[in-house]
Amino acid sequence: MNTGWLIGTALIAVIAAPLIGGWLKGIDRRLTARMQGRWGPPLLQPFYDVIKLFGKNPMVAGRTQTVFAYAFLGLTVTAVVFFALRQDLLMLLFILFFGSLCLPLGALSVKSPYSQLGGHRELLRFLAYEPILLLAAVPIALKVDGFSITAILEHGEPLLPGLWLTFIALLIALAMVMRKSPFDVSSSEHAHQELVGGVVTEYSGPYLALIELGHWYEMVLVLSVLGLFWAAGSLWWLSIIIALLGWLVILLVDNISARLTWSSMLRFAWGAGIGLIALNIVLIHLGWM
Amino acid sequence: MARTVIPFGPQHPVLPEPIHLKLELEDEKVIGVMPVIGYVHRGIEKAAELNTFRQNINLMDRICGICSFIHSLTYCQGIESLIGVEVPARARFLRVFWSELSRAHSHLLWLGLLADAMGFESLFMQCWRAREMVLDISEMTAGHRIIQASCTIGGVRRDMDEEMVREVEKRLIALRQLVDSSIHGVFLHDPTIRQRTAGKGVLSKDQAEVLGAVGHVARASGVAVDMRQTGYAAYGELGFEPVVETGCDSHARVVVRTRELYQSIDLMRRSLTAMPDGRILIRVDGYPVGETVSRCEQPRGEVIYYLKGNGTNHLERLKIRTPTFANIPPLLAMMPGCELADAPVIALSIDPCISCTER
Amino acid sequence: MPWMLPTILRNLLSRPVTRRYPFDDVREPFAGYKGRIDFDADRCDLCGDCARVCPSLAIEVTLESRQITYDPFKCIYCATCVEICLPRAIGQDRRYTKPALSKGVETIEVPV
Amino acid sequence: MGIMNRARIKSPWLLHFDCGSCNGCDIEILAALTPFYDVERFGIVNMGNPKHADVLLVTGPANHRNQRVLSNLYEQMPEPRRVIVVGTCGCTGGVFHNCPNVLGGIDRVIPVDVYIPGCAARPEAIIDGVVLALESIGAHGK
Repeated sequence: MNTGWLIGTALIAVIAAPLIGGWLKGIDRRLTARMQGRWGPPLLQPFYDVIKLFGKNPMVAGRTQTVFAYAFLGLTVTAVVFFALRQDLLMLLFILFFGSLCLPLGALSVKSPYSQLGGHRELLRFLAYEPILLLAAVPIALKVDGFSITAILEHGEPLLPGLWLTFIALLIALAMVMRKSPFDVSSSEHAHQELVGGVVTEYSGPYLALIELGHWYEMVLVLSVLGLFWAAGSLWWLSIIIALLGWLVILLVDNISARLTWSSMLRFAWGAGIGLIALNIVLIHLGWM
Repeated sequence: MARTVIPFGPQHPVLPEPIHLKLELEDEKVIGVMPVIGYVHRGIEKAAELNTFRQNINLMDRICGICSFIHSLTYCQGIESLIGVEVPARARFLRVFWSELSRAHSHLLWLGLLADAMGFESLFMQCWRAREMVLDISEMTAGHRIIQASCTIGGVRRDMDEEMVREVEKRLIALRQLVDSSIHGVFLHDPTIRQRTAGKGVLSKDQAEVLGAVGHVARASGVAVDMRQTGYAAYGELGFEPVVETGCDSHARVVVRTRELYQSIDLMRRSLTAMPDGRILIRVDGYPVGETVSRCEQPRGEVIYYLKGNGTNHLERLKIRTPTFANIPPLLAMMPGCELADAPVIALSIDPCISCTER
Repeated sequence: MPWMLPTILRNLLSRPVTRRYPFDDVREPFAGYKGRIDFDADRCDLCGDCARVCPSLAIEVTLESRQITYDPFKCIYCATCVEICLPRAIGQDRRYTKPALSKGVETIEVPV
Repeated sequence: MGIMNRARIKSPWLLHFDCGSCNGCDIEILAALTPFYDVERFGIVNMGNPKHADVLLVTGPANHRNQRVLSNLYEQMPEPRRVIVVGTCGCTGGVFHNCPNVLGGIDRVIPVDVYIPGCAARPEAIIDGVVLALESIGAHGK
């Protein structure tokens, strides 16, 4: 692989990821509407929303806040580039973590009580899902002898049969990343909750659009990580199907559950998510998986 | 985190009505609540003295859009007792029908809003889908989707013919099936809903009696108080047993309301079958003299009207005590000690109707 | 958690119930719906009953100029005027009044 | 500005404020979001946050207390924005015309773009009103 080819993939990833993410978001909203017996918005609705937001007059509560919005987008894009360049999985997760951290920091930098509480809830959400994401790298690394994505791709056989417990744990984490019920404590796309918009309460217009773009990158990235579970071997297209299936399961669960409080969310994430991964690690060590 | 005060409302997506609650928080724990009211106050009681007592019927309909029929019913019953009129039997049964229709509408609305406050959008949509069937019946029989405005002094304003009764019957059966298949079971058994409501907002039986809770708040705490037991309109002839639960928490309130929903559908069907033929409206001459108290059961509890007439076209005084007003002290007793995330659910569990309360 | 699942799947597999309002599948208002108020100037005898009973003072009847002024933005469509009108000069359509960019009143001239 | 205008018309986010109405119009606004009317078909989402909203839906007559809240909300909304009044009492005061605490229509407090009459306004009328407001956005471009 030469440098030009690598830069090309990275560029394609940076351009394609928001397109795929926005489109997935559109399907998400359409499917959710259909599950509720409604007609639903057009598939391109998320793009209309973002374009419209870019055209609104910016209203800024604090200069720092805008910096954090840019940082969130920038770091998430960097993480996507890392994925496209097949870099270290652990490194990628840490960059993603730093990117996401910008949101509560931005929320905490203004004085609005809703924003403040949203920031706190967001931090609790990190506390719930970041350990799962980071720990999930461990059983993968045990399987493929290394943390790099290249190693996973060059591993001869698919990971899913040996790591399905980790896969389920990652699904839980993905529901939290996507802010779906029952884990939408800090903010939700419907904004019908006690915190109104949560962390994004004080963002408006173009800055909200930046954050939305960042979310699309984030979602594509986490779905790609799910896809890695079948990326090796000849049937590589199955990885896309598996990622989409995982995403569908999350949509279904979103529609059949109420929002949990943050304490039950934390208990569930740490109990079930980390428990599953730990069990997986133990089973790998025993050689049963 | 130190002590903070969260302004909850007046504009807030969970509570569409403007009430301002100052929630005093310690971390995420609510330690004090301070309601600030007055955002919906219009001065209806004063306006009722300026209007003629017949114009007031339409004003009473619009005290609250959700229990509008029962407001005008209570008002009309008060005026009828002041003038001394006996309402025809058919009108009394039709009054029961529309009362129960607005109760079914209100209960479905509330169940949906509660689901929405818990982030359960799909259940919210299901409840409102069922509610739309109730609204269709309302539009067909009374001519308007929510403000039926079909009650008047001396009877009701609209009659129903055979064909319409059959059509309504058919729609009620369909409504019952929809509630059965997709609403009742979820509210009763879904673990996430149980987790958000069970044990939250506890109001013991003693507290309910001492603080004077009414409606489903009292009945969920085991106090069997329901104005329909007094047998106004045609409730006496139809036979009525209040729904009582002893859970004392938000989940018990949900259960009371889902059971009352079935009861309402049942009462509607029975009132349509038992309805005698005859006139629906009699001519009322004369002006209200003297004073009276009129009491009815609203979806949210007992409403009390005090009317004082002086023999002219205008009332001398009209005083309204709405159920939410009686339920605010119990709410203030439930709130302290809860988590912020539970605050809207508990506040909604008494089904606050601010526009009734502030008038 | 699984209690909502059958409903969700049923909704997903069947056609949405949405009445796609401006396009098709629209449900017309029922026959007795309290919609627009129409005045029949030929029948009116200018008695002014409608203006007296109107709870929101949306109707004004001027005897001298033989005019009725009706404000659809004050009207609450309660149909009290329709019921009180002896010569049946006031009718109610089942279509509702359309939204507008500005408020205005309707003036009805009553012929001699 | 072709694509921007198109996006603006396709994605109006609502802010709903109950300015002292009887709840009738409020529940009709909510009913417009639910399966039978589903305004999300037009990209309309009910946002609880004035900073995210494009269209302010106001119900009910203004009174002495909530007029400050109303103008505060209006000021927090970024341009371009539209104000729609839902219901007779918000247009002129309607049945509350002689209530002592009522100021009258919403247009006494903030500029109003579209009036939707009806007591309570039907969801169909609310959809018509929003479409009318969007057409005015399309015509002016801001």
